[in-house]
Amino acid sequence: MSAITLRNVVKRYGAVQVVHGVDLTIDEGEFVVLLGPSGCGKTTTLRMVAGLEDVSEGELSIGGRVVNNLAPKDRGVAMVFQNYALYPHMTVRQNMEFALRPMKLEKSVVDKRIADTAEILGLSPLMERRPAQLSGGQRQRVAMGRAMVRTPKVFLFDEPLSNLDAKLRTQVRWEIGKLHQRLGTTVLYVTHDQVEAMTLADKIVIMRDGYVEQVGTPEEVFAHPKTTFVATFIGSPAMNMIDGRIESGRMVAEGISFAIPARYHVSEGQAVTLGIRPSEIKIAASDDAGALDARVEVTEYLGNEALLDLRIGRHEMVAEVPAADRVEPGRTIRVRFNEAALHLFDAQTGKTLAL
Amino acid sequence: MSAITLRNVVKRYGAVQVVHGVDLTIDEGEFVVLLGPSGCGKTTTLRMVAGLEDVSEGELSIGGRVVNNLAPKDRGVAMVFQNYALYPHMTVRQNMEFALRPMKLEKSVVDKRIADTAEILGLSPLMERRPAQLSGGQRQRVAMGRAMVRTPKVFLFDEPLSNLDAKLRTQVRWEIGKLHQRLGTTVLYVTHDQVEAMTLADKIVIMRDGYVEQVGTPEEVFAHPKTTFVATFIGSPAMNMIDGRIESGRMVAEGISFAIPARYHVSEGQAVTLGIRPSEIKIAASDDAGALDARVEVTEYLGNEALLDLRIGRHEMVAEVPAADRVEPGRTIRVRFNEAALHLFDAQTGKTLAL
Amino acid sequence: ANAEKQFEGVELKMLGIGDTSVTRLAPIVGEFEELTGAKVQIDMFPYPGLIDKIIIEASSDKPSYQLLWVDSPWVGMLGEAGALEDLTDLAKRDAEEIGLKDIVPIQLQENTWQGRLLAFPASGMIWSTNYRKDLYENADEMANFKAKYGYDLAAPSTWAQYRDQAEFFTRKAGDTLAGETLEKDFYGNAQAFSRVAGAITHDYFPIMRAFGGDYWDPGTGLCAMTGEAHVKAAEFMKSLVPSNPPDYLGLMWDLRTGYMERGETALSSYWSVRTVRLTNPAEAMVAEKGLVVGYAPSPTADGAPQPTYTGALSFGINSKASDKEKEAAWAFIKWGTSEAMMRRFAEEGSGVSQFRKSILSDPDLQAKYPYYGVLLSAQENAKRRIFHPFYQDVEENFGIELNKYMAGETETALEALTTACNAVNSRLKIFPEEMRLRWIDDVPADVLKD
Amino acid sequence: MGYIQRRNRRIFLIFLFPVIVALFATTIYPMLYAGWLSFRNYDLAKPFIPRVFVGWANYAEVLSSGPFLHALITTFKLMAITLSVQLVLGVGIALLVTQKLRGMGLVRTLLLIPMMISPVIVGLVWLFLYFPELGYLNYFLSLIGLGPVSWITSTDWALLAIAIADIWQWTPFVMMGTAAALQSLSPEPYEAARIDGNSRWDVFSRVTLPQLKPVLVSLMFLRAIDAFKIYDIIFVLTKGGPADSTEVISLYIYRQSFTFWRMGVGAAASFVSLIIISVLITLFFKSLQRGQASKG
Amino acid sequence: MDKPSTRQAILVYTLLAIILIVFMMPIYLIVSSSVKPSPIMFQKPPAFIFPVTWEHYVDLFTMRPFAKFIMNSLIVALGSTAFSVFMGSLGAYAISRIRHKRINDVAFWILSMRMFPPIAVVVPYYIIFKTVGLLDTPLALIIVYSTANIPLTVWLMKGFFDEVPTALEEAASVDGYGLVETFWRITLPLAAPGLAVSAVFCFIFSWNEFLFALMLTGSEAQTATVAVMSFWSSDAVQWGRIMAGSFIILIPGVIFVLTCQRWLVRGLTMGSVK
Ligand SMILES: Nc1ncnc2c1ncn2[C@@H]1O[C@H](COP(=O)(O)OP(=O)(O)OP(=O)(O)O)[C@@H](O)[C@H]1O
Ligand SMILES: Nc1ncnc2c1ncn2[C@@H]1O[C@H](COP(=O)(O)OP(=O)(O)OP(=O)(O)O)[C@@H](O)[C@H]1O
Ligand SMILES: [Mg+2]
Ligand SMILES: [Mg+2]
Repeated sequence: MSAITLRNVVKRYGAVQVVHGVDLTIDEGEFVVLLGPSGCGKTTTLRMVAGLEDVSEGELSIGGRVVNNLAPKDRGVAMVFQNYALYPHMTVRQNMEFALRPMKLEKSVVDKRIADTAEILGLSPLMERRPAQLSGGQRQRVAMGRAMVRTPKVFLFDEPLSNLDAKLRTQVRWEIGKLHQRLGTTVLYVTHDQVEAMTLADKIVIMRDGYVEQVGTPEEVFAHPKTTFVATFIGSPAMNMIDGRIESGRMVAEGISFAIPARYHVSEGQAVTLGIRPSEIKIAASDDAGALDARVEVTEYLGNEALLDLRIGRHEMVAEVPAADRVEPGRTIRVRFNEAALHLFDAQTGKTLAL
Repeated sequence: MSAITLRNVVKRYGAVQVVHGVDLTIDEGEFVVLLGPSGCGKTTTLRMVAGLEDVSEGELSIGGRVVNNLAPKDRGVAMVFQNYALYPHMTVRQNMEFALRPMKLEKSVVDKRIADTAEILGLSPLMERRPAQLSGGQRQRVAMGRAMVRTPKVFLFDEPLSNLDAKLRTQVRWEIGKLHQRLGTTVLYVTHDQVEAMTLADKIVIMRDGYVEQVGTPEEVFAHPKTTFVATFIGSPAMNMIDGRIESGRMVAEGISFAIPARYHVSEGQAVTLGIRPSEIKIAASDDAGALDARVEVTEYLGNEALLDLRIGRHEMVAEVPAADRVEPGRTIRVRFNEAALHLFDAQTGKTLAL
Repeated sequence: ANAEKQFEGVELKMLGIGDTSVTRLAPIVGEFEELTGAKVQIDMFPYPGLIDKIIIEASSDKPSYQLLWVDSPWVGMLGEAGALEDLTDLAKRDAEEIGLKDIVPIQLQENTWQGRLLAFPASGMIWSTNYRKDLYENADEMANFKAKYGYDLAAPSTWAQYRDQAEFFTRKAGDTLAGETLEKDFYGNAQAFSRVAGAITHDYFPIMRAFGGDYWDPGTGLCAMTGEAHVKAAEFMKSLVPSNPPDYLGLMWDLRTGYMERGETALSSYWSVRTVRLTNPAEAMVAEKGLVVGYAPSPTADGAPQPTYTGALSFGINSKASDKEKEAAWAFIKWGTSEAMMRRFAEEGSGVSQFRKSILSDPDLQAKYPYYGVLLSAQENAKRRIFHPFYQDVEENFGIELNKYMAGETETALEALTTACNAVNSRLKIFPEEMRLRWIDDVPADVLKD
Repeated sequence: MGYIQRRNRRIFLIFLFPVIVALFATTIYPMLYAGWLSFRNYDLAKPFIPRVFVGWANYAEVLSSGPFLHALITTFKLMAITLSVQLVLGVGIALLVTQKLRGMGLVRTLLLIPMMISPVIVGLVWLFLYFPELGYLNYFLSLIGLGPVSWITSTDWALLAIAIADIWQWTPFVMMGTAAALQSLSPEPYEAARIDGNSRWDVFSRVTLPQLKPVLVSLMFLRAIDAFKIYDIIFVLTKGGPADSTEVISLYIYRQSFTFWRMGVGAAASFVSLIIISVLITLFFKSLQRGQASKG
Repeated sequence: MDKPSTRQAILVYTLLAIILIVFMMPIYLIVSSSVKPSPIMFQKPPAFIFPVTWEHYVDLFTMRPFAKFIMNSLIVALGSTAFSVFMGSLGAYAISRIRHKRINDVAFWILSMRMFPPIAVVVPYYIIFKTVGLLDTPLALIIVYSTANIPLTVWLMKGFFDEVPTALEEAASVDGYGLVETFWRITLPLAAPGLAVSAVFCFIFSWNEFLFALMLTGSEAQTATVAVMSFWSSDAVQWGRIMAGSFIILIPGVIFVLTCQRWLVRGLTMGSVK
């Protein structure tokens, strides 16, 4: 019984409202990632769930029980903080023990739980060290260990990887994923890193300015973004966006025009925004009639791939091509958009035009 | 006249030698990146060039002049520090002014230089703010601005982007690149982030434990790593490595065997290490005879691509495939290594076997 | 023996000072307990701040201290406040035992308020002059002096002579003194001009009295120290400045006596409590150096014998103590100030400043303490010091104003004296004249009447 | 009420309330008593004087009295000297002892000792040094051909002599705080300045000093509070003299209360001085902070 | 701030040597005078080699129950330190954590307790302690000193508590700890350097105080400082004994400096940067 439900949850600081009526259901055992740019209210939402902030309005329940006024310690949640919040004056073992003390378990049980958790996280050789003597990744694991020993019903993570360097981040990300698979606990995970969100989440909640923008599986939010915000926020390099207009059933932007895939509903003359991911812009043969002329402004070599900054007519776009196919800056090439992968949004509302 | 030459440069702290006889030539106007894992001596090398550390042995010259004993201020270099080293109590303008004071320029000249630099870096609206009121990226630009106003012959950067989040990092990286193109100043740039190195460098210097491991263009170090260290260090996810042996002109590792590309020189019975990048492991048709059986252990969806953790015989490998081709964990597929992209190293020395 | 321990179980505490009047007694209170069964505890505090403690103690209803150490000028203040037990009857009752007749009478008068004996002397002081006898007897110096001033060099009997001699003996380093070349400056006299604890007034008042002045206007009971005599006395004192050490403004008692004790001044008048040190090589270099000190009564205006200036460091009983405690306290005072005890102190070594005729006139002791003679004879004709309830106001105001005058911050002596007098009078004026007059009336001590 | 709000209330009740109660309980009686006294003609030594209510008379007397104003001015003079010298000297020494040289830890430790000494003993020790004729200070000065100076016995020098003793005792405090602050400054800006070639003075006055400012302000805040109350050293050294050259507020209050026994006047003077010091200190430091904020 | 060159080093050492001599001279004076025979106490030039005498120390302990007075000083100083640091920490924590517009007023009120001239409250304290029978007991001094020490502790500790990340407390509260336990087990241990600094300052102040100790004690609770000063009598200042006593009084302070220097230094900035 560890489903989490937010019903029209609002958070105000004084007169400022920072979370606007969030509705969200997290099923038992689900791994949900709250994703969004800085300041959008992710942490605030998470902290309300943890009980570290009061809910200004609405209802928050965990396992079917309304917990609005419950103290954090009575909610049965465990939290991993952004900068770990390890107790610097305690060893790894003491950090874990400390988290277990309130449960008043027998010493043997405590020891066993700690040993097991340490084993899982590969912390066994580090038990007598203090946080200051650990590397970033090790600290991260201790923070998780401290949350895990309590075998909580709900795990909350607040940007647990943001302090790690790229390599470590990948590694710890894997560990978190594996852990979730193994324990099956409900997880609410805050990040603004989309790679984390994509690889870990069962369900991604994309927030923006205190509102929920889209909820869906990683595939859904990547392949079917509901808004231009989601479309540009997910995916790196960001999706190219072009403003245009529907003319005679085609989407037309200065110098370019496309057929409209069937899954979009448009009306004639409508102002629309067209989106295309850099990887869906392909280099075409020089005699390809349907292709466009593109001048390469900058080439960035990334090893496997290369990024080309293109100027197509009056539009600036980025294309991602295999490194082998890269061209020198200054040259003009022909490119073709993968029309099946086009996205169309209403230019006013930014909402998708997909049916 | 701003070429930099290091001839057998050694740095010792007391009895500990941390830089072991580095030889390096940086041509005028070149953008050279020092790349390597933490603690390998990048910062130390840079600081010796700046004059912030004494050179223990060897010769360091800038613009043809030996500068071993020259004070930092007389070397005509400007440095951008890892955490910016902005004066926290001064405004952006004051920070720049302060860097110019020793030149004793006329007020009008100072003002013009600052205004020009601010313009280039887009700092003009921020001139009266203090560092604490700036975002990370803005601070970064101020740090660069402070270095730029002095129009130095040589720019030194020490991990200038490591404090930025991913998005900002991309953006500032571009700015640095553009700036170099525009000013044509000699740049020595320290990082441990390979994307930065690949995209910015004319020449990458890969360091390890105080030794230079390889010097070359980004393409060279990526495509032709001279050692297993360079091979695994460059490229993400890292190159897969398999230990094997040369038997009857083929490379054999438990359960797998490959023909040896002509560019390698091997001797029969030699212990070798084989390297293959994840992107060079392709999913093969199920009836492909030359392919290998691989069990998918974990799948990570990244949007455009997906990473597959494979078990091939007794070997664990990672493959990078288009997201559309990804498979569920648990299934067994057939894969084929792109034999043209194999790398072969001597198992003992870790050196490439390429001719 | 049991019968004797009449104060078994009584505990006495004395609010005392770390002074010879007390320190010699403190270690042997066990002997008193032996005798009487009363436990005595003497708390010693620094002189600065002691009176504060006594007043605060006196102002509370339940006493912490049964015995109070009293500097005699406080008697008026403490007496008018009713803080001290009247010892008259007790002293009369035990006159025989304590040898009341043996005590220099002025020392008893010194401790009275409105005729009542409020404290019993433990150390008797007199203001007297000490001089470098060896210089005064040096032939060269005698001749030079005679040549310059026209009379023989001898201990000064008038203040005019005192100034002559002070001036005469003031020499710079390099000058000759008694045939020897001086390594450092030598001063004619050392007087305390410091305002701290009214030190300057202790030097000023004897001069002022000698010049014929008095503290109070006998008609109104107000401060009268603005008269011609007072001004002259102040001006005279200022005229001593050139022959005083350069630090005269800060010279406190001990600093000033130090000059005499080291033999660095020719003349110095001060309280006899420190005179004793001049006879003890351990305390005074002058004795160690073998220089001879002469002792003389304080000078007067005209050379004729004049009432001199006294003081006493005494023990009093807290009026709020219980009767039993008072009895025990009285027994302790008797014990601690008895002839036997005082003689013991005198024989032990430097001793306290004596107040018993039998001791001061003892030839053996006189040999040991050459100043005993002066101490005894001077007190015969002595007059007590100021004893007014507003004594502290007088001392403090005059201390500051005279100090300012000596420092040159106030132009004239009259101005300084007037300011000080006004400050005192501003507080006195609110009282009825009859009361003020009573305060200045030195009623003869009851105990001295037969 | 939400949990966090409840928690805030509990922090107040459990943590702050007991402190307020304890402080209140231990100070309320003395404060009220002093307040009551300040409106009364109360002579502790002379119970026969009627202890009547006199309204604001004591305050009026204090505020119009020359000696009080004189004491106030003297106090501020002393504060100005001691605080400024302690600041300059403290920062200067801190700069020296934070150099990366051997033995600096020991030097720092030694230099802290004066701070640990009882102020009355500091007074005594300096008395020992200042003594007219006897004191060693003049002797040492004479060795280098100076003096003698009538340290505590001339109206020209006495206040300075007090100041020197106070400076001796409290410079280490400023030094300690500044040294700590210096060590916590990040080294990079200094390296940047080295590369840029800024002069030492430039770096000190424009980089170091501004960054030290918050710490210095805070140190001076504590010093100012205590300097305004300075008593022990003067009590021992000069008792306010010679003349009235070192008579500070505390001594004025002391004299009124314990020499003239005018407790009412003393109490009134205490409240006047409390108000003056708290107003001045808040104004001064608020303005400093505002200066900082407006720039920020 | 780089390593100074040799020339700079020489300059620094020279300056420091001068400063050390100036600052240490009075200390040397205390030490040397405490073992100097009285007659040569003021001898000039000062004797650096002289027959060392212990008589002042002997006098100190025989003419006064000095050992007992030291004990009193210790009891009073430790008592007040413990109480002040305890109370002050509580208050500082609340002031650091409570977000309320009046909290600064409370803080200022607490600090103003330290600004009141002590002389003005001597008599009221005397009266109240006399009434409740606390006069001449260590408890009286403990209470009085605490009124000055608590504000100082609040001032110092607030800075330390501000530095303890609230995330740690939140972590504990999510782990199941209440307010007090979190404070006791997490916040307080982490502010330990602050406790050390506050304790040192409280101890030193209480140990050294003179005015209240003089007024509020008699033979029972008299402290060492007053006892030393009592060698300043009406007719003489007993320098040897005073210096011997001063030296003894100096010892705890010096021990504190030696042991806590690092914490002191760290503590002071952390506390005061805010
Ligand atoms: N105590 C507060 N008072 C007022 N506004 C606050 C407070 N705490 C947060 N906010 C505001 O609420 C908004 C949401 O903050 P929150 O910390 O939830 O953002 P976030 O999504 O976690 O951002 P980040 O990725 O930067 O951590 C922000 O605009 C922030 O400024
Ligand atoms: N002052 C010093 N004394 C002794 N060893 C030092 C000192 N400074 C650096 N080192 C050592 O020298 C080696 C190289 O340090 P350096 O700072 O150059 O590494 P780096 O390559 O810049 O690493 P990073 O990526 O972590 O910044 C490290 O092992 C470090 O521990
Ligand atoms: Mg957040
Ligand atoms: Mg580095």
